Amino acid sequence: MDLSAINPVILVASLMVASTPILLAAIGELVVEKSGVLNLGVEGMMITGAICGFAIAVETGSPTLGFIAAALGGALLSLIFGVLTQVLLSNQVATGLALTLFGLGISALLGQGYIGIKPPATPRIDLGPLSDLPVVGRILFSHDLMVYVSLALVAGVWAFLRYTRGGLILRAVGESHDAAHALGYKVILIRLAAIAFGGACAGLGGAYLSLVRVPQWTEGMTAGAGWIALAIVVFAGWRAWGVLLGAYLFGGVTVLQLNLQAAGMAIPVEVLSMSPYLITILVLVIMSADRRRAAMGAPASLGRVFHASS
Amino acid sequence: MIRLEKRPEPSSLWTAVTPVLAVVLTMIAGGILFAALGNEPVIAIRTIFWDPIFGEFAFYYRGQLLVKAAPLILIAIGLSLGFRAGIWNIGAEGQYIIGAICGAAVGLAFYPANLWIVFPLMVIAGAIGGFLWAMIPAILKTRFNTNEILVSLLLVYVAEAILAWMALGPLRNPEGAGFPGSRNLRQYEAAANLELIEGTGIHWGVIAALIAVIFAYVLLKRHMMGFHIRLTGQSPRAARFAGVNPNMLVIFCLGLSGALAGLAGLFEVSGPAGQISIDFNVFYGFTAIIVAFLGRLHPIGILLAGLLMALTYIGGEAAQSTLGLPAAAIQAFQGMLLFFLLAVDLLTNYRVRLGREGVA
Amino acid sequence: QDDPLKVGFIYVGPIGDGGWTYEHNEGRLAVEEHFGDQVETVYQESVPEGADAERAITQMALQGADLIFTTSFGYMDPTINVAQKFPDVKFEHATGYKRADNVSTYSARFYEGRAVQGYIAGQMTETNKIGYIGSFPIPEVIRGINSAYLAAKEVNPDVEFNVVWAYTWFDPAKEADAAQALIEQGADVILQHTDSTAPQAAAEKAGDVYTFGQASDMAEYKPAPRISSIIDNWAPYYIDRVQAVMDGTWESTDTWGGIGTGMVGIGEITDAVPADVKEGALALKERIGSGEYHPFTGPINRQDGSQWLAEGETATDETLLGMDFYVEGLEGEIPN
Amino acid sequence: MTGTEKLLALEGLTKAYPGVVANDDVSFSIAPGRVHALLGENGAGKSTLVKMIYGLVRPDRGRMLLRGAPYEPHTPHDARNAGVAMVFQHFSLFEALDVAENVALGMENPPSQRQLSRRIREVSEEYGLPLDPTRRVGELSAGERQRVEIIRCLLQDPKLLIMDEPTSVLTPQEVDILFETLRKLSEEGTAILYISHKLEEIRALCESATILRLGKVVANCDPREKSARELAELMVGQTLHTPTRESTAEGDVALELSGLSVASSNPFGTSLKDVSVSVRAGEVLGVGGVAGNGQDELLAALSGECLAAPDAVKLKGRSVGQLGPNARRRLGLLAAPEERLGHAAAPDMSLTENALLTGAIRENLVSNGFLKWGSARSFAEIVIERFDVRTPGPEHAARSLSGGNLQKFVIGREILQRPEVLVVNQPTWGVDASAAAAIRQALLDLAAEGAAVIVISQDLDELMEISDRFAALNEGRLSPPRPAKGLTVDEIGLMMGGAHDMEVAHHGAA
Ligand SMILES: Nc1ncnc2c1ncn2[C@@H]1O[C@H](COP(=O)(O)OP(=O)(O)OP(=O)(O)O)[C@@H](O)[C@H]1O
Ligand SMILES: Nc1ncnc2c1ncn2[C@@H]1O[C@H](COP(=O)(O)OP(=O)(O)OP(=O)(O)O)[C@@H](O)[C@H]1O
Ligand SMILES: [Mg+2]
Ligand SMILES: [Mg+2]
Repeated sequence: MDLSAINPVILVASLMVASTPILLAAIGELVVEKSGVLNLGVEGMMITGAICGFAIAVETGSPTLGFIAAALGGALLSLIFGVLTQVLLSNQVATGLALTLFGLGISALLGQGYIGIKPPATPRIDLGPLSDLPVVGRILFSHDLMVYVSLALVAGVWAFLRYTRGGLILRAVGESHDAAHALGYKVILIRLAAIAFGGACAGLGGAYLSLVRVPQWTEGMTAGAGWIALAIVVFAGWRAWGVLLGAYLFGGVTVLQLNLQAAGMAIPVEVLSMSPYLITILVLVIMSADRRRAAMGAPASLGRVFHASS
Repeated sequence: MIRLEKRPEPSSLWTAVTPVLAVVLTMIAGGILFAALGNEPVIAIRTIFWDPIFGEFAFYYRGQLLVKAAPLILIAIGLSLGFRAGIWNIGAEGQYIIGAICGAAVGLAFYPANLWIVFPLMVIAGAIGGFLWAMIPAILKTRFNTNEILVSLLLVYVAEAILAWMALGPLRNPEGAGFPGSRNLRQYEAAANLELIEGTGIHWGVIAALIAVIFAYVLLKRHMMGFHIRLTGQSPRAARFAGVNPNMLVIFCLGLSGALAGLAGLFEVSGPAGQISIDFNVFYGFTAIIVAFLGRLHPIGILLAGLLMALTYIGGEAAQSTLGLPAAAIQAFQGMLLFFLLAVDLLTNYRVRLGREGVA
Repeated sequence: QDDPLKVGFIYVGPIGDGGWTYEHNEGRLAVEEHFGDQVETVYQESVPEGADAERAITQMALQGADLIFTTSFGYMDPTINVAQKFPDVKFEHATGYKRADNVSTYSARFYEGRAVQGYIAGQMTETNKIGYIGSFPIPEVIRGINSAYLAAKEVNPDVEFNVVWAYTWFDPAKEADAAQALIEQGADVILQHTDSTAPQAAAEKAGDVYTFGQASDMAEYKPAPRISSIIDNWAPYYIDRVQAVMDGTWESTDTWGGIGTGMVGIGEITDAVPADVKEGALALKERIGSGEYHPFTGPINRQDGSQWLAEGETATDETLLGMDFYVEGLEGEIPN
Repeated sequence: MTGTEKLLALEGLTKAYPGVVANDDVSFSIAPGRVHALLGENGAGKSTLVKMIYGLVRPDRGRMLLRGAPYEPHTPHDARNAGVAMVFQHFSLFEALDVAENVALGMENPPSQRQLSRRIREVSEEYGLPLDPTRRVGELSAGERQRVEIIRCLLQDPKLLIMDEPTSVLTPQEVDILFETLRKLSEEGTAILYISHKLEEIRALCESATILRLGKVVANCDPREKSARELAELMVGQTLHTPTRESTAEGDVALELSGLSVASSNPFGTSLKDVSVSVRAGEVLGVGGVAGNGQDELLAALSGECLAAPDAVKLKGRSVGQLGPNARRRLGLLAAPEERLGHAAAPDMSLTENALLTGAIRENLVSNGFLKWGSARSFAEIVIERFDVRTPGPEHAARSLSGGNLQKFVIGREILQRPEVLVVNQPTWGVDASAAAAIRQALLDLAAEGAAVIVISQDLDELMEISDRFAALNEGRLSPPRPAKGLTVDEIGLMMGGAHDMEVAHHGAA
């Protein structure tokens, strides 16, 4: 066993990459849940984004177009959920699960011609001398654009929710759709917009997997990342920076366990491979044990059906 | 503009008609999908929905329908009770795995003794395994208010890791040439859950599923517990006022659904699947969620939905091997079925009116 | 005979997995190509091992398949069960050990290919650290690790293997992470026994890290980081067996083909590999293929130091099939 | 009134919902600076009408004129831009957001957060309704929440202010302050459309009134010239029956609370603090207080939904603080909560099932855990018959009943179980006058038969009418009870906590 072989700087840099797909999906889901909607279809939207992004990047040769297509694909799929739950008033839990099933199927169909292809490379952005700085250079200045996009999204969502009128209205809708409706806000439209944003973010997360992190297309390649993203939103107590922390923690444990294995740590592999999930559960327990705080963060209308009767 | 008006009471006519409507709509949309994939839609739909029941090989498929539907129904019945009470066990897959492991472990512990008691003990162990695994989210929810959706779900991944470990380690067949996977329980008479009547597909799991349907029906219709479950789902405050202890209900619903999922796992591992292997689980636990909703959380509905779902699997397989329809198309098709079901559900609770919008 | 021969294939993954199932499907396509109208092939993908497998096989038999290939280890018992019910149908089960009058088994000696990989890897590494991504600790995978290690050690006594168990055959994200972790631990050559190209991509990103294709050629990463590959080539066997059924000469057999029979192929060794190493590797391949050399030739000790093979002794197929130990020099424990 | 003097004129407004015509050809007008009352029984169509003015509901027919020009608000934004503001009775505050955020949400072009906070402070001081803009609304008392709504309107300089039942959550002193504010506004030229069921208030405040019955205008009058009884009879369209009570002999102590302290289960609720009181058999104890001062918690602590220290609640000398609802029911302690739909009754369940909800134990509707549907159904039928519940039958869902009928069902369900102690919260909330009278009479009859009755209510008139003794809840504490006879409104107001922390600016001026 050689623990000294684990370089913390490299570990942090690689956990950032490993966490980016879940981070993207989770920050989108945060906005969705803040508007009072629980969309359990993240996995389906991610995988759809993964194939849309992959296919378009391959066809056009441009990863940027790929990412845009992924966001559109995810958003489009999420709108099926949006129309069902917001307009047709269906149960959100069931609809979200159906969305996952459908997304997995449809992505596999779309992806049939894209197996075994290598996508165009997504360049690391060159920050020149910054990347050469010790420690911070490797951690902060040597990633591809999407890592920065994901961080910017976290900051953007945080600022949006906290400082803008739009954010205030979104939170209000999630808090009490009846009151928001009585004040004249278009609850359904606002929620549809939030759902589409969530879908777009999940799509980006999926495309990050298929275009950068893996990069290749294969059926079911998200392998549960969407579910983890959902857990992370709760884990974060519905706070933007909490989402960042949660995603990096989960990614960190995942990367660390492989590093520990590679370093020959004498912990049984079974235990290591379940550790990210166990640790997530543990932190969830700690977070929710404080009932008052848990109640404060959760949008009061989360998952409830809204029907304007007046 | 289309306007929705809440009905004073759910329409019983539409409750009955909507599932049929959903199936018809899915056939139409599915037909379009299959046509887009270059298949003859009518033939594809017939291969999926008709042939397994009435076609040339129906004698074999009918039994298989039961084999495939039994675990789905058994799990969905348990889940539906919780879903009715607003308790979301999404991790039946994990409970199914652990039930199978526990049941198989008990059976293998007796190998090769051919005692009649072995199988009953396995059944008990399977139920207990699933029950205990479900107790983790239950207790975390009641003690720490932890979200059961997420905990039960995350525990699926943990259960899968345990499954791999069991298949590779403690339960590995010592005569299996080092390959992962336990002994085949079907070849161990005392532990085998074989067809009870040759050619019908009926095994103990099918019987258990039927018992579960009847049990749930009686529970919901006739028993105070069922009343409390329904009450809690509809108005938690009213339930508390009626004297329901919400924590007890969480324990009951999660525990029961866990036990039933565990049983399903045990019947599967000792019967159709035969052994604990790395990927023994085939997402029955997740599919059962769909079955539960497809059956509108009603025991009879679940019975029918389980059979319908099994039909789409078996018919889908047939369509694959005879028409070359990709497996993914079947998955998308099942997703559509659920979408349509959820969409038309609106008609039971709301009246749809065309006309000027009255709401700003 | 007017009717075409109906040949069925049962696949464990989607035909688009780019690895194991993909290559079996290539074999099926080769059969179609070779026999044209004389055969009709059907397949079913993503068939879970267990109850569903038995149904899928039965279904094919019912629908008149004359010969059915079941292409995953987990189909062993289902295949035997169905074969009992359909004595007139011929079955071919991949990687198993149970046979019957109408059931043959076949598998490939991938360890032969891994020896060639180990030979190249041992000379390509500069850090003397070779990373190995294992799927599950089963004999097939352990055999591969041992074989690669012995070959690498032979040419580079200082070489070390770091094994990471991914506990999956196929999870690109996880494989990418595993490769990344190994690279961070200083590995500059990565061998894998999982099916995705994620490790190649990780190596490409890291630069200066070499990898090998697994199951399929993974040619899109040529010439580096992918410097060679093991390719499963089932086509000759499948064509052979179909022919046997047509001729009425089919018999239950046990085939374990390797480089010699063409079942295991070595993909192009690219220019990233120095010419002398390439030459040596090709020579090793020749010697193994001709049967002149066995990758497990004594003296070899087990990890605990006890003797396994004496000087000049070669491993029996039986021990190889059930291999559950590391050879001397490998570090770490096999999880179980 | 000449045409130019009208601020808002309604002409033939009609709005139908399935099965009811909520507003039928309603016409009237309001002049600037006027305080105009809108009266009517529950369901008369008052809220529907003001929602149309506020742009939340669009009329089927008819039109509105604002300052002589056609006025067709499509959304509340249009209404606010036109100078119309509204204080809602329900659903317009966000508990998890702070005061300033809540105010901003109700404004069209709110200034920056900092400026807004300053304006909130200024305006609230100016009108004697102090508010801290940084506090979370969930932590505010009901009266303070009301202030948030009012300040939100005032900040927009409304030309027309609509208030839908604003006073049900205020103490008498707070009502006085509110009225001062409203008078000041009307002096400044703001027209006020005021909805209330409290007729004395209307008489004190309003200069004109429109009375609705079943959606139609039945009268326009000057409320100062009518007695409260006359107004009520106009609303109901029939003569009213006043409950009578026979004096009963005082019995033994039936229920005793001593040092009852219970934390609220709602993060924004009020905890009970050291509540002590005893009620004798045959006695009616009225518990007044402004909404949100612990009424729900008191009911929950008595019904058994919240557990307390064993000795804090004693039923006929027996400690029941640790017993759940059903154990208490078995011993004779019954309760009827305020919220009909979702608490006292399950909206989507049938009346038979709702009868089972609390009746299972005392009416013997279960054996060995199995339900006796037949008995449950006949129990429901008895409740329906005896309490004149208008429904086609017990198989219909609770939510298909009108509010008053469901309330009769809920109260009847408890009374018919022959409780020894009955606790009711807001027994006549939102129930029309004749039904309310019937419910009060039934409660008095129950007491006359020897049960102890606790009536929690915010309707002081109701409490004065039926209680023997009166106590008030204020921030979770219960005042010592006093005989109801002879209590003055001022005394009651002080028991309820006076004007809380409101400035008595207007009183100084007045
Ligand atoms: N959205 C709606 N859908 C159907 N019917 C409605 C709706 N809103 C109101 N109604 C019906 O319209 C009628 C008038 O209701 P409204 O709320 O205007 O009465 P109200 O006079 O305000 O009564 P209250 O004093 O109880 O507030 C009632 O019969 C009510 O049931
Ligand atoms: N949920 C309910 N709500 C109201 N009444 C009910 C309910 N369930 C049963 N009842 C009443 O009890 C009587 C007997 O009910 P029971 O459940 O035996 O009917 P059933 O014939 O079994 O119904 P089903 O066949 O639909 O289950 C019915 O006539 C009905 O009026
Ligand atoms: Mg009202
Ligand atoms: Mg109203």
